[in-house]
Amino acid sequence: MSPDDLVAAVIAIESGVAKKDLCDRLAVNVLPETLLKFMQRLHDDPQLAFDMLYTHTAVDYPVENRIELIYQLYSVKQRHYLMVATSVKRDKPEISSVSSIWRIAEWHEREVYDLFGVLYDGHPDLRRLFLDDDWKGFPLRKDYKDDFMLERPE
Amino acid sequence: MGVITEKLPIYIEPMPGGSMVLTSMDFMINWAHANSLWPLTFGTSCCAIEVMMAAGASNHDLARFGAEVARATPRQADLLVVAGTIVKRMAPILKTLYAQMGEPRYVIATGSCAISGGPFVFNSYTTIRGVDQLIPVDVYVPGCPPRPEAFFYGLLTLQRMIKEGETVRKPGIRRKPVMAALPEGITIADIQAELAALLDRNATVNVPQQCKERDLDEP
Amino acid sequence: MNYFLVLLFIGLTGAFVFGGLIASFLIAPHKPGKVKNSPYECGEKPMGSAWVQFNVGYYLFALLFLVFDVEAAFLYPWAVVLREVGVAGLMEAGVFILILLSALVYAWRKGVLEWV
Amino acid sequence: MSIRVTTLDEKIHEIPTNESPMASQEYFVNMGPQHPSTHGVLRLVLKMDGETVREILPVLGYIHRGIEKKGEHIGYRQFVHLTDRLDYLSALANNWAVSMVVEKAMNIELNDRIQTIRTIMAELQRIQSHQLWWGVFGMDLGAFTPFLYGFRDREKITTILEETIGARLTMNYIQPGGLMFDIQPDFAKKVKEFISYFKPKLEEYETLVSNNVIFEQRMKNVGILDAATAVSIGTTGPVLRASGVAHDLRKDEPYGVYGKVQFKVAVGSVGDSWDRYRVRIEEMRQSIQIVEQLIDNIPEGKTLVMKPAIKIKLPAGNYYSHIETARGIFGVFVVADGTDRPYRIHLRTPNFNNLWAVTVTAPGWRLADLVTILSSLDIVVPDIDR
Repeated sequence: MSPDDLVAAVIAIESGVAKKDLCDRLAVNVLPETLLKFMQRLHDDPQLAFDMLYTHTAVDYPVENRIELIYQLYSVKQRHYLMVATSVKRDKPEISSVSSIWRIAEWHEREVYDLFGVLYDGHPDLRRLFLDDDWKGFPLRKDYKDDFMLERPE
Repeated sequence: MGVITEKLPIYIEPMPGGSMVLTSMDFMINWAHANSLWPLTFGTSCCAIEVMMAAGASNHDLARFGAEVARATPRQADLLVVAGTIVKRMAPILKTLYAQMGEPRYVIATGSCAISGGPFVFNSYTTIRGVDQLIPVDVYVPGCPPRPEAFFYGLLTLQRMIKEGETVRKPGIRRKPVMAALPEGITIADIQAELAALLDRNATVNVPQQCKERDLDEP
Repeated sequence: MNYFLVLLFIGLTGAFVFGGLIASFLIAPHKPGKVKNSPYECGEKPMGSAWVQFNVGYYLFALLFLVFDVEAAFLYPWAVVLREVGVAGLMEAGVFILILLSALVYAWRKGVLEWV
Repeated sequence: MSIRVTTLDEKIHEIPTNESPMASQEYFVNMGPQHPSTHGVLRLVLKMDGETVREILPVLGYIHRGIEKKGEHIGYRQFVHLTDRLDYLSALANNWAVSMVVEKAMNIELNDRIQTIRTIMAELQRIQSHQLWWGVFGMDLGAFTPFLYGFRDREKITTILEETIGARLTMNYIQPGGLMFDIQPDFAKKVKEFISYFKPKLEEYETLVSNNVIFEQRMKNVGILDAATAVSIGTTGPVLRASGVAHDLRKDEPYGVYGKVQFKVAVGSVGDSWDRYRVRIEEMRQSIQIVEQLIDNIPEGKTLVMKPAIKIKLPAGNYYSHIETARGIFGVFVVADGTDRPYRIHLRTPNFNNLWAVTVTAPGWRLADLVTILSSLDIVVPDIDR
């Protein structure tokens, strides 16, 4: 499947899907509410067959008050790659978990919760992955302050 | 490989059936401790490969110094080699392991992560900056990772440290042989004086003046 | 038959064993601590208690091993004096081994050796 | 909407410890951070019934240094040296991945010499990494000799690499825009000497471990990871290929000079520890073949096509590129905002996904088999925690 009709097929799935610009690979933006259904289609559709989730991470934009969630998908059968991005608000970061589709999502999502504070609905075992359970704050947020961390003297 | 010749403080007593070696108990115990340090397998990151495994393997043989028996439990180990970064979550575990080791226990902090936090000093919310905040450290081996030979030099320094100072009545009190590493005739005062002189003389680099001093013609 | 040598032998072994223990008790430093005495579990605080019901197979295996270890211990002195006791001694040892072999077959049939 | 945040202790109490058929109680035990066979500080909370593992709960974070947070405060060239400390057994491949992201973002054209040297170095490091894995794998299964054999041959490659790169472990050699140094004049001769030395030694590895019936029985049908689960868990590298999925970036997305080189992708069938073992041994042979094809005709040219400016500024945008390391796909995802420091840098590390294959394959096996499975997955823990 050539890239542009892959994007066309992907955009045709859901209403709020749009091509994401400024990316060196194929990427689409999705509305947070329709994410789970959209991902389920991507996984089940034999034409797309995105059966591997390379990685799931997040990017914090405090200025625009949103946390962007990045899903990087790959299809081992069709050998094509797609990046799906969606955004949640910073103060109420909740989104549905895709761990029912790909098992590895369960642990990537735990890492994103641990470092960004994004809550996943329907996640079987949501808890901190790297830090202690009683750790205050989410370190990878841009406004994370910590008296233990040394800033480099400029 | 040159045999390590040390002045052995022993006195040979000729006896009818042969001769008997008399020596002080401290020396015998320290000699036994020093030449059979059993390290605990405790490698957290990159230094573990270089300092624990490569040094213990066939090419740089740790067995030459009697320390190749790497024990897994702290009960049977008397040398804790901290090889790698210690983060906040690992700190209580390192303290528990150190506490659970038998009494004549020694610690070598290898790698700049164990000495001062290494490349993760700035902007890291978990890295402990230096293991000596957690446990008493005997020998520091700098490097990132230090070469196996550097680790051997640290081990030999620890062995000299054990043989020189420790006595059975006051376990755990050892003299650091840093002074012993100075060549004869050089004292700390000389070094400080030289450093002070160096600092103000070389505050600026004046190439033309140094070329004239060494009467090199101008480039 | 003077038994002095046997007494000397017992004395030497006793001295050797208890000498080592006493010397280490006198010389080695003793600093028991709360953390040092807690069971070692890879550095973590120990979880749960060790007093737990576990498989009965371990106990039976240990018993079988004990039986055959003792059997080997008995065969050593027999092997030393084999020449003097001649064929009669051989027959007795054969019966001794046969009895223990039947014990093994019985245990095998009962399924002790099957590991769950 | 059921969002419930739990803690580790709650999770442990939730797992039911039921009576097992032999009326023996199940109990929890720590295969904790300091353990000879976890290759680093990985803690596994095991629910055991006698000797059989019923459930595994990996606990991470014992070497989490926050490299991604640090990445937001240093430049791209400085970030290259941090990737050595992640998977320190394929440091060159990690450096290559970061350099590739920067080069693609600034679309820098590299000449053939740089690409060839990078490919040779990456393949030498793959052999070196598999040698260490083979040695430690033997030691985990109880045989100390493979450890000594593996390291004896590994030191030979370390010396060759050290002559050119100057470092034994943390290479920091492949930088954005080319290489730090040019290769030594007798580099090709030394590599050829090593290859002729190592080929019979590889046969020696086979006779020592592969044809040894004890090892075979300890590995055959132990920890089977079928293809569907392997893909769903996102495992990559030898672990995925052993399950029968031939996904190798060197063939699917050729980079460097992999397009111009003939080599086969080693693929297993069942996906047990034996297949993972065979795939890695076969990969060593393929890597030797690749190096042989490249070592004789390294093209001439400069080894640095970009002025080594400290300030590399990437145009704003999201960039992602990945590379096939000895353990799987190492991906670097950069969100750049035009300054000389990345706005956000995320590392897709192979060991993170390969580790979770243990939670799927090991329950039901005995503790000794768990060690075999864990060692056959070839985990490097700082790569997981970052």
